[in-house]
Amino acid sequence: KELGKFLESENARMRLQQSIHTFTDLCWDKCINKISNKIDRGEETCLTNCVERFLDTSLFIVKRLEETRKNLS
Amino acid sequence: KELGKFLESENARMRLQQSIHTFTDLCWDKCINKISNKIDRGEETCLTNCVERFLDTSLFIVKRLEETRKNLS
Amino acid sequence: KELGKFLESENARMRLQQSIHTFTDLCWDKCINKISNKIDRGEETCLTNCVERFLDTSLFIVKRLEETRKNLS
Amino acid sequence: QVRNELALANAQELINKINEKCFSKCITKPGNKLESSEQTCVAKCMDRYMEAWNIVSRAYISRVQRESNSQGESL
Amino acid sequence: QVRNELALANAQELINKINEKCFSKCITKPGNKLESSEQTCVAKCMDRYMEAWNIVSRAYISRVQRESNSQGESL
Amino acid sequence: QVRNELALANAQELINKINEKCFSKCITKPGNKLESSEQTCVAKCMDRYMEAWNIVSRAYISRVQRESNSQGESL
Repeated sequence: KELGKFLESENARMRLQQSIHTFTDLCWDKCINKISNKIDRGEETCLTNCVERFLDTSLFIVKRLEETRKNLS
Repeated sequence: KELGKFLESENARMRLQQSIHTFTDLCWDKCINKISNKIDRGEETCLTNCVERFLDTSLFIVKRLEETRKNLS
Repeated sequence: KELGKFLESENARMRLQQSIHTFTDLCWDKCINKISNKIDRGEETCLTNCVERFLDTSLFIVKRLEETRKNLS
Repeated sequence: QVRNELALANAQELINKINEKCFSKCITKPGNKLESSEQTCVAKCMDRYMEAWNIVSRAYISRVQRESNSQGESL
Repeated sequence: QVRNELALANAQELINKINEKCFSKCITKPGNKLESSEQTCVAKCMDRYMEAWNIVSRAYISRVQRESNSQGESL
Repeated sequence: QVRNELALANAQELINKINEKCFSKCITKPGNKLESSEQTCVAKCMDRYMEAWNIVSRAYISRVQRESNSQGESL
Protein backbone atom coordinates (compact mmCIF):
# COMPACT_ATOMS: atom_id res chain seq x y z
CA LYS A 1 0.00 0.00 0.00
CA GLU A 2 2.89 2.34 0.81
CA LEU A 3 4.47 1.31 -2.47
CA GLY A 4 1.21 2.04 -4.28
CA LYS A 5 1.12 5.55 -2.79
CA PHE A 6 4.75 6.15 -3.70
CA LEU A 7 4.23 5.00 -7.28
CA GLU A 8 1.12 7.13 -7.62
CA SER A 9 2.91 10.27 -6.47
CA GLU A 10 5.80 9.47 -8.83
CA ASN A 11 3.22 9.11 -11.58
CA ALA A 12 1.81 12.56 -10.78
CA ARG A 13 5.34 13.98 -10.76
CA MET A 14 5.94 12.45 -14.18
CA ARG A 15 2.76 13.95 -15.64
CA LEU A 16 3.72 17.33 -14.17
CA GLN A 17 7.15 17.18 -15.78
CA GLN A 18 5.67 16.05 -19.09
CA SER A 19 3.32 19.07 -19.05
CA ILE A 20 6.26 21.38 -18.37
CA HIS A 21 8.09 19.93 -21.40
CA THR A 22 5.01 20.37 -23.59
CA PHE A 23 4.44 23.98 -22.46
CA THR A 24 8.11 24.92 -22.84
CA ASP A 25 8.06 23.54 -26.41
CA LEU A 26 4.86 25.41 -27.31
CA CYS A 27 5.67 28.71 -25.58
CA TRP A 28 9.28 28.72 -26.84
CA ASP A 29 7.92 28.77 -30.40
CA LYS A 30 5.42 31.50 -29.52
CA CYS A 31 7.67 33.78 -27.46
CA ILE A 32 11.33 33.35 -28.44
CA ASN A 33 12.32 34.67 -31.85
CA LYS A 34 16.03 35.30 -31.75
CA ILE A 35 18.60 33.86 -29.38
CA SER A 36 20.09 36.64 -27.26
CA ASN A 37 22.40 36.59 -24.25
CA LYS A 38 19.57 36.42 -21.77
CA ILE A 39 15.83 36.00 -21.94
CA ASP A 40 14.59 39.60 -21.75
CA ARG A 41 11.66 41.00 -19.75
CA GLY A 42 9.24 40.86 -22.69
CA GLU A 43 10.07 37.25 -23.44
CA GLU A 44 9.76 36.24 -19.79
CA THR A 45 6.33 37.87 -19.50
CA CYS A 46 5.29 36.22 -22.76
CA LEU A 47 6.36 32.76 -21.48
CA THR A 48 4.48 33.18 -18.18
CA ASN A 49 1.36 34.52 -19.91
CA CYS A 50 1.57 31.76 -22.51
CA VAL A 51 1.33 29.07 -19.80
CA GLU A 52 -1.46 30.93 -17.96
CA ARG A 53 -3.53 31.62 -21.11
CA PHE A 54 -3.09 28.07 -22.36
CA LEU A 55 -4.49 26.76 -19.08
CA ASP A 56 -7.30 29.38 -19.22
CA THR A 57 -8.13 28.13 -22.70
CA SER A 58 -8.26 24.53 -21.42
CA LEU A 59 -10.60 25.47 -18.59
CA PHE A 60 -12.75 27.55 -20.94
CA ILE A 61 -13.10 24.65 -23.39
CA VAL A 62 -13.96 22.07 -20.73
CA LYS A 63 -16.50 24.41 -19.08
CA ARG A 64 -18.17 25.17 -22.40
CA LEU A 65 -18.35 21.47 -23.32
CA GLU A 66 -20.02 20.71 -19.99
CA GLU A 67 -22.58 23.47 -20.51
CA THR A 68 -23.39 22.17 -23.99
CA ARG A 69 -23.90 18.71 -22.55
CA LYS A 70 -26.18 20.05 -19.79
CA ASN A 71 -28.29 21.93 -22.33
CA LEU A 72 -28.64 18.80 -24.43
CA SER A 73 -29.81 16.53 -21.59
CA LYS B 1 -13.72 -15.94 -25.60
CA GLU B 2 -16.65 -13.53 -25.53
CA LEU B 3 -14.43 -11.12 -23.62
CA GLY B 4 -11.71 -11.54 -26.23
CA LYS B 5 -14.14 -10.64 -29.00
CA PHE B 6 -15.41 -7.65 -27.06
CA LEU B 7 -11.92 -6.34 -26.38
CA GLU B 8 -10.93 -6.85 -30.00
CA SER B 9 -13.90 -4.86 -31.29
CA GLU B 10 -13.14 -2.13 -28.73
CA ASN B 11 -9.60 -2.12 -30.02
CA ALA B 12 -10.84 -1.63 -33.59
CA ARG B 13 -13.12 1.16 -32.39
CA MET B 14 -10.16 2.84 -30.70
CA ARG B 15 -8.03 2.69 -33.84
CA LEU B 16 -10.94 4.08 -35.86
CA GLN B 17 -11.30 7.02 -33.46
CA GLN B 18 -7.56 7.62 -33.47
CA SER B 19 -7.60 7.80 -37.28
CA ILE B 20 -10.46 10.30 -37.15
CA HIS B 21 -8.43 12.49 -34.76
CA THR B 22 -5.37 12.28 -37.04
CA PHE B 23 -7.36 13.14 -40.18
CA THR B 24 -9.22 16.00 -38.50
CA ASP B 25 -5.89 17.46 -37.37
CA LEU B 26 -4.33 17.15 -40.85
CA CYS B 27 -7.34 18.28 -42.88
CA TRP B 28 -8.13 21.15 -40.50
CA ASP B 29 -4.70 22.61 -41.31
CA LYS B 30 -5.20 22.02 -45.04
CA CYS B 31 -8.80 23.26 -45.37
CA ILE B 32 -9.66 25.77 -42.63
CA ASN B 33 -7.99 29.15 -42.90
CA LYS B 34 -10.11 31.59 -40.97
CA ILE B 35 -12.68 30.85 -38.29
CA SER B 36 -16.14 31.87 -39.53
CA ASN B 37 -19.60 31.31 -38.08
CA LYS B 38 -20.10 28.04 -39.86
CA ILE B 39 -17.98 25.72 -41.96
CA ASP B 40 -18.90 26.77 -45.51
CA ARG B 41 -19.56 24.54 -48.52
CA GLY B 42 -16.04 24.91 -49.91
CA GLU B 43 -14.45 23.96 -46.58
CA GLU B 44 -16.78 20.98 -46.13
CA THR B 45 -15.94 19.67 -49.62
CA CYS B 46 -12.26 20.22 -48.94
CA LEU B 47 -12.45 18.25 -45.65
CA THR B 48 -14.27 15.31 -47.29
CA ASN B 49 -11.90 15.27 -50.28
CA CYS B 50 -8.90 15.57 -47.96
CA VAL B 51 -9.88 12.34 -46.16
CA GLU B 52 -10.68 10.55 -49.44
CA ARG B 53 -7.47 11.65 -51.20
CA PHE B 54 -5.32 10.84 -48.19
CA LEU B 55 -6.70 7.30 -48.23
CA ASP B 56 -6.23 7.12 -52.02
CA THR B 57 -2.61 8.16 -51.51
CA SER B 58 -2.15 5.40 -48.90
CA LEU B 59 -3.58 2.76 -51.23
CA PHE B 60 -1.51 4.07 -54.12
CA ILE B 61 1.70 3.88 -52.08
CA VAL B 62 1.03 0.37 -50.76
CA LYS B 63 0.08 -0.91 -54.25
CA ARG B 64 3.20 0.60 -55.79
CA LEU B 65 5.43 -0.88 -53.07
CA GLU B 66 3.94 -4.32 -53.70
CA GLU B 67 4.54 -4.02 -57.45
CA THR B 68 8.15 -3.02 -56.86
CA ARG B 69 8.61 -6.03 -54.62
CA LYS B 70 7.04 -8.36 -57.21
CA ASN B 71 9.33 -7.02 -59.97
CA LEU B 72 12.35 -7.57 -57.73
CA SER B 73 11.57 -11.21 -56.94
CA LYS C 1 19.17 -16.48 -21.63
CA GLU C 2 19.68 -16.93 -25.36
CA LEU C 3 16.17 -15.57 -25.83
CA GLY C 4 17.03 -12.60 -23.64
CA LYS C 5 20.08 -11.80 -25.78
CA PHE C 6 18.07 -12.18 -28.97
CA LEU C 7 15.31 -9.87 -27.71
CA GLU C 8 17.86 -7.32 -26.56
CA SER C 9 19.55 -7.21 -29.94
CA GLU C 10 16.14 -6.90 -31.62
CA ASN C 11 15.42 -4.04 -29.27
CA ALA C 12 18.63 -2.29 -30.31
CA ARG C 13 17.75 -2.90 -33.97
CA MET C 14 14.34 -1.33 -33.37
CA ARG C 15 15.82 1.77 -31.74
CA LEU C 16 18.28 2.08 -34.62
CA GLN C 17 15.46 1.93 -37.16
CA GLN C 18 13.40 4.41 -35.19
CA SER C 19 16.33 6.85 -35.21
CA ILE C 20 16.68 6.44 -38.98
CA HIS C 21 12.98 7.28 -39.40
CA THR C 22 13.33 10.35 -37.19
CA PHE C 23 16.44 11.61 -39.02
CA THR C 24 14.95 10.99 -42.47
CA ASP C 25 11.86 12.99 -41.45
CA LEU C 26 13.93 15.89 -40.08
CA CYS C 27 16.58 15.99 -42.82
CA TRP C 28 14.00 15.57 -45.62
CA ASP C 29 12.39 18.84 -44.46
CA LYS C 30 15.79 20.55 -44.20
CA CYS C 31 17.34 19.32 -47.47
CA ILE C 32 14.66 18.44 -50.03
CA ASN C 33 12.76 21.35 -51.51
CA LYS C 34 11.33 20.21 -54.80
CA ILE C 35 10.78 16.65 -56.02
CA SER C 36 13.05 15.93 -59.00
CA ASN C 37 13.83 12.71 -60.87
CA LYS C 38 16.71 11.83 -58.63
CA ILE C 39 18.21 13.15 -55.43
CA ASP C 40 21.06 15.37 -56.69
CA ARG C 41 24.59 15.70 -55.31
CA GLY C 42 23.80 18.79 -53.25
CA GLU C 43 20.78 17.14 -51.63
CA GLU C 44 22.72 13.95 -50.89
CA THR C 45 25.54 15.91 -49.21
CA CYS C 46 22.98 17.92 -47.28
CA LEU C 47 21.27 14.73 -46.01
CA THR C 48 24.56 13.15 -44.90
CA ASN C 49 25.76 16.36 -43.23
CA CYS C 50 22.37 16.81 -41.60
CA VAL C 51 22.66 13.44 -39.83
CA GLU C 52 26.30 14.09 -38.87
CA ARG C 53 25.68 17.62 -37.57
CA PHE C 54 22.59 16.57 -35.67
CA LEU C 55 24.63 13.92 -33.86
CA ASP C 56 27.45 16.46 -33.28
CA THR C 57 24.88 18.78 -31.75
CA SER C 58 23.65 15.99 -29.44
CA LEU C 59 27.18 15.22 -28.28
CA PHE C 60 27.95 18.92 -27.82
CA ILE C 61 24.83 19.41 -25.67
CA VAL C 62 25.46 16.36 -23.48
CA LYS C 63 29.14 17.31 -23.00
CA ARG C 64 28.25 20.87 -22.07
CA LEU C 65 25.59 19.71 -19.60
CA GLU C 66 28.11 17.42 -17.91
CA GLU C 67 30.64 20.25 -17.62
CA THR C 68 28.03 22.51 -16.07
CA ARG C 69 27.18 19.80 -13.56
CA LYS C 70 30.87 19.29 -12.72
CA ASN C 71 31.38 23.02 -12.16
CA LEU C 72 28.37 23.11 -9.84
CA SER C 73 29.47 20.21 -7.62
CA GLN D 1 -16.32 0.07 -18.21
CA VAL D 2 -13.82 -0.43 -21.01
CA ARG D 3 -16.22 1.44 -23.27
CA ASN D 4 -16.45 4.32 -20.78
CA GLU D 5 -12.70 4.61 -20.59
CA LEU D 6 -12.58 4.64 -24.37
CA ALA D 7 -15.19 7.39 -24.64
CA LEU D 8 -13.26 9.35 -22.03
CA ALA D 9 -9.95 8.92 -23.85
CA ASN D 10 -11.67 10.00 -27.05
CA ALA D 11 -13.15 13.14 -25.45
CA GLN D 12 -9.79 13.91 -23.84
CA GLU D 13 -8.00 13.65 -27.19
CA LEU D 14 -10.61 15.91 -28.81
CA ILE D 15 -10.18 18.50 -26.04
CA ASN D 16 -6.38 18.37 -26.42
CA LYS D 17 -6.58 18.92 -30.18
CA ILE D 18 -9.07 21.81 -29.81
CA ASN D 19 -6.85 23.35 -27.17
CA GLU D 20 -3.76 23.13 -29.37
CA LYS D 21 -5.39 24.34 -32.60
CA CYS D 22 -7.54 27.10 -31.10
CA PHE D 23 -4.84 28.43 -28.78
CA SER D 24 -2.52 28.79 -31.76
CA LYS D 25 -5.24 30.41 -33.91
CA CYS D 26 -6.83 32.71 -31.29
CA ILE D 27 -4.14 33.68 -28.78
CA THR D 28 -1.36 35.11 -30.93
CA LYS D 29 0.10 37.34 -28.22
CA PRO D 30 -0.72 35.92 -24.75
CA GLY D 31 -1.57 38.86 -22.45
CA ASN D 32 -2.43 39.33 -18.76
CA LYS D 33 -5.80 37.64 -19.10
CA LEU D 34 -7.91 35.80 -21.64
CA GLU D 35 -9.53 38.78 -23.46
CA SER D 36 -13.23 38.51 -24.28
CA SER D 37 -12.35 38.73 -27.99
CA GLU D 38 -10.05 35.74 -27.49
CA GLN D 39 -12.82 33.85 -25.68
CA THR D 40 -15.20 34.51 -28.57
CA CYS D 41 -12.59 33.27 -31.00
CA VAL D 42 -11.94 30.11 -28.96
CA ALA D 43 -15.68 29.41 -28.70
CA LYS D 44 -16.14 29.75 -32.47
CA CYS D 45 -12.98 27.80 -33.24
CA MET D 46 -14.12 25.00 -30.92
CA ASP D 47 -17.49 24.75 -32.67
CA ARG D 48 -15.79 24.70 -36.08
CA TYR D 49 -13.34 22.03 -34.93
CA MET D 50 -16.16 19.80 -33.74
CA GLU D 51 -18.01 20.37 -37.02
CA ALA D 52 -14.84 19.41 -38.90
CA TRP D 53 -14.50 16.33 -36.69
CA ASN D 54 -18.02 15.26 -37.62
CA ILE D 55 -17.47 15.82 -41.35
CA VAL D 56 -14.22 13.87 -41.24
CA SER D 57 -15.88 11.04 -39.27
CA ARG D 58 -18.68 10.71 -41.80
CA ALA D 59 -16.26 10.76 -44.74
CA TYR D 60 -13.95 8.21 -43.18
CA ILE D 61 -16.64 5.80 -41.99
CA SER D 62 -18.47 5.90 -45.33
CA ARG D 63 -15.18 5.19 -47.12
CA VAL D 64 -14.37 2.26 -44.84
CA GLN D 65 -17.86 0.86 -45.55
CA ARG D 66 -17.53 1.32 -49.31
CA GLU D 67 -14.13 -0.41 -49.28
CA SER D 68 -15.40 -3.38 -47.28
CA ASN D 69 -18.46 -3.72 -49.59
CA SER D 70 -16.37 -3.67 -52.77
CA GLN D 71 -13.96 -6.19 -51.23
CA GLY D 72 -16.96 -8.44 -50.57
CA GLU D 73 -18.02 -8.14 -54.22
CA SER D 74 -14.59 -8.92 -55.61
CA LEU D 75 -14.41 -12.20 -53.68
CA GLN E 1 8.66 -14.16 -35.79
CA VAL E 2 9.79 -11.24 -33.65
CA ARG E 3 12.03 -10.23 -36.54
CA ASN E 4 9.10 -10.38 -38.98
CA GLU E 5 7.01 -8.16 -36.75
CA LEU E 6 9.90 -5.73 -36.55
CA ALA E 7 10.31 -5.63 -40.32
CA LEU E 8 6.58 -5.11 -40.63
CA ALA E 9 6.56 -2.27 -38.08
CA ASN E 10 9.47 -0.70 -39.91
CA ALA E 11 7.74 -0.91 -43.31
CA GLN E 12 4.54 0.46 -41.76
CA GLU E 13 6.39 3.43 -40.27
CA LEU E 14 8.07 4.12 -43.63
CA ILE E 15 4.69 4.02 -45.41
CA ASN E 16 3.18 6.38 -42.83
CA LYS E 17 6.01 8.89 -43.25
CA ILE E 18 5.84 8.72 -47.08
CA ASN E 19 2.09 9.19 -46.89
CA GLU E 20 2.39 12.23 -44.64
CA LYS E 21 5.26 13.93 -46.51
CA CYS E 22 4.08 13.19 -50.07
CA PHE E 23 0.42 14.01 -49.40
CA SER E 24 1.47 17.41 -48.06
CA LYS E 25 3.87 18.02 -50.99
CA CYS E 26 1.70 16.67 -53.86
CA ILE E 27 -1.96 17.17 -52.92
CA THR E 28 -2.19 20.87 -52.14
CA LYS E 29 -5.88 21.20 -52.97
CA PRO E 30 -7.64 17.83 -52.53
CA GLY E 31 -10.15 17.43 -55.41
CA ASN E 32 -12.81 14.87 -56.43
CA LYS E 33 -10.24 12.24 -57.34
CA LEU E 34 -6.51 11.65 -57.24
CA GLU E 35 -5.44 13.38 -60.48
CA SER E 36 -2.87 11.62 -62.63
CA SER E 37 -0.48 14.55 -62.13
CA GLU E 38 -0.85 14.01 -58.37
CA GLN E 39 -0.18 10.29 -58.80
CA THR E 40 2.99 11.05 -60.76
CA CYS E 41 4.09 13.44 -58.03
CA VAL E 42 3.39 10.88 -55.27
CA ALA E 43 5.30 8.17 -57.19
CA LYS E 44 8.33 10.44 -57.62
CA CYS E 45 8.13 11.73 -54.05
CA MET E 46 7.95 8.15 -52.76
CA ASP E 47 11.08 7.14 -54.70
CA ARG E 48 12.93 10.23 -53.42
CA TYR E 49 11.85 9.54 -49.84
CA MET E 50 13.17 5.98 -50.03
CA GLU E 51 16.42 7.25 -51.56
CA ALA E 52 16.71 9.75 -48.70
CA TRP E 53 15.98 6.98 -46.21
CA ASN E 54 18.86 4.93 -47.65
CA ILE E 55 21.29 7.86 -47.59
CA VAL E 56 20.37 8.66 -43.99
CA SER E 57 20.71 4.98 -42.99
CA ARG E 58 24.20 4.75 -44.48
CA ALA E 59 25.29 8.01 -42.84
CA TYR E 60 23.90 7.05 -39.44
CA ILE E 61 25.20 3.48 -39.40
CA SER E 62 28.69 4.54 -40.55
CA ARG E 63 28.76 7.19 -37.81
CA VAL E 64 27.68 4.70 -35.14
CA GLN E 65 30.48 2.38 -36.31
CA ARG E 66 33.10 5.16 -36.30
CA GLU E 67 32.07 6.19 -32.79
CA SER E 68 32.25 2.64 -31.43
CA ASN E 69 35.68 2.12 -33.07
CA SER E 70 37.12 5.33 -31.63
CA GLN E 71 35.69 4.43 -28.22
CA GLY E 72 37.49 1.09 -28.49
CA GLU E 73 40.77 2.90 -29.25
CA SER E 74 40.46 5.30 -26.37
CA LEU E 75 40.08 2.45 -23.88
CA GLN F 1 15.47 3.83 -8.08
CA VAL F 2 12.13 4.73 -9.61
CA ARG F 3 12.94 8.35 -8.84
CA ASN F 4 16.33 8.08 -10.53
CA GLU F 5 14.78 6.66 -13.64
CA LEU F 6 12.29 9.49 -13.61
CA ALA F 7 15.00 12.13 -13.28
CA LEU F 8 16.88 10.46 -16.09
CA ALA F 9 13.82 10.34 -18.35
CA ASN F 10 13.22 14.01 -17.57
CA ALA F 11 16.82 14.99 -18.42
CA GLN F 12 16.66 12.88 -21.59
CA GLU F 13 13.46 14.61 -22.71
CA LEU F 14 15.00 18.02 -22.03
CA ILE F 15 18.10 17.11 -24.05
CA ASN F 16 15.92 15.88 -26.94
CA LYS F 17 13.91 19.10 -27.01
CA ILE F 18 17.04 21.28 -26.86
CA ASN F 19 18.57 19.23 -29.65
CA GLU F 20 15.51 19.60 -31.84
CA LYS F 21 14.92 23.33 -31.22
CA CYS F 22 18.55 24.44 -31.29
CA PHE F 23 19.53 22.33 -34.32
CA SER F 24 16.66 23.89 -36.27
CA LYS F 25 17.56 27.42 -35.07
CA CYS F 26 21.36 27.23 -35.34
CA ILE F 27 22.23 24.78 -38.12
CA THR F 28 20.32 26.09 -41.12
CA LYS F 29 22.67 24.64 -43.74
CA PRO F 30 24.47 21.57 -42.34
CA GLY F 31 28.09 21.67 -43.56
CA ASN F 32 31.16 19.44 -43.30
CA LYS F 33 31.63 20.11 -39.60
CA LEU F 34 29.95 21.90 -36.72
CA GLU F 35 31.30 25.45 -37.24
CA SER F 36 32.41 27.37 -34.15
CA SER F 37 29.72 29.97 -34.86
CA GLU F 38 27.17 27.15 -34.82
CA GLN F 39 28.59 25.86 -31.54
CA THR F 40 28.30 29.32 -29.99
CA CYS F 41 24.71 29.52 -31.19
CA VAL F 42 23.85 26.06 -29.80
CA ALA F 43 25.45 26.93 -26.44
CA LYS F 44 23.44 30.17 -26.18
CA CYS F 45 20.25 28.51 -27.41
CA MET F 46 20.67 25.74 -24.86
CA ASP F 47 21.05 28.23 -21.99
CA ARG F 48 17.97 30.15 -23.21
CA TYR F 49 15.95 26.93 -23.48
CA MET F 50 16.80 25.95 -19.93
CA GLU F 51 15.92 29.45 -18.73
CA ALA F 52 12.60 29.16 -20.55
CA TRP F 53 12.05 25.74 -18.98
CA ASN F 54 12.56 27.25 -15.52
CA ILE F 55 10.20 30.16 -16.17
CA VAL F 56 7.53 27.80 -17.52
CA SER F 57 7.97 25.46 -14.51
CA ARG F 58 7.53 28.30 -12.04
CA ALA F 59 4.46 29.63 -13.87
CA TYR F 60 2.84 26.21 -14.15
CA ILE F 61 3.52 25.08 -10.58
CA SER F 62 2.32 28.37 -9.10
CA ARG F 63 -0.87 28.10 -11.18
CA VAL F 64 -1.49 24.51 -10.06
CA GLN F 65 -1.05 25.66 -6.43
CA ARG F 66 -3.41 28.63 -6.86
CA GLU F 67 -6.06 26.39 -8.43
CA SER F 68 -5.85 23.79 -5.66
CA ASN F 69 -6.06 26.54 -3.01
CA SER F 70 -9.12 28.16 -4.54
CA GLN F 71 -10.76 24.75 -4.94
CA GLY F 72 -10.20 24.21 -1.22
CA GLU F 73 -11.93 27.52 -0.49
CA SER F 74 -14.92 26.82 -2.67
CA LEU F 75 -15.64 23.53 -0.89
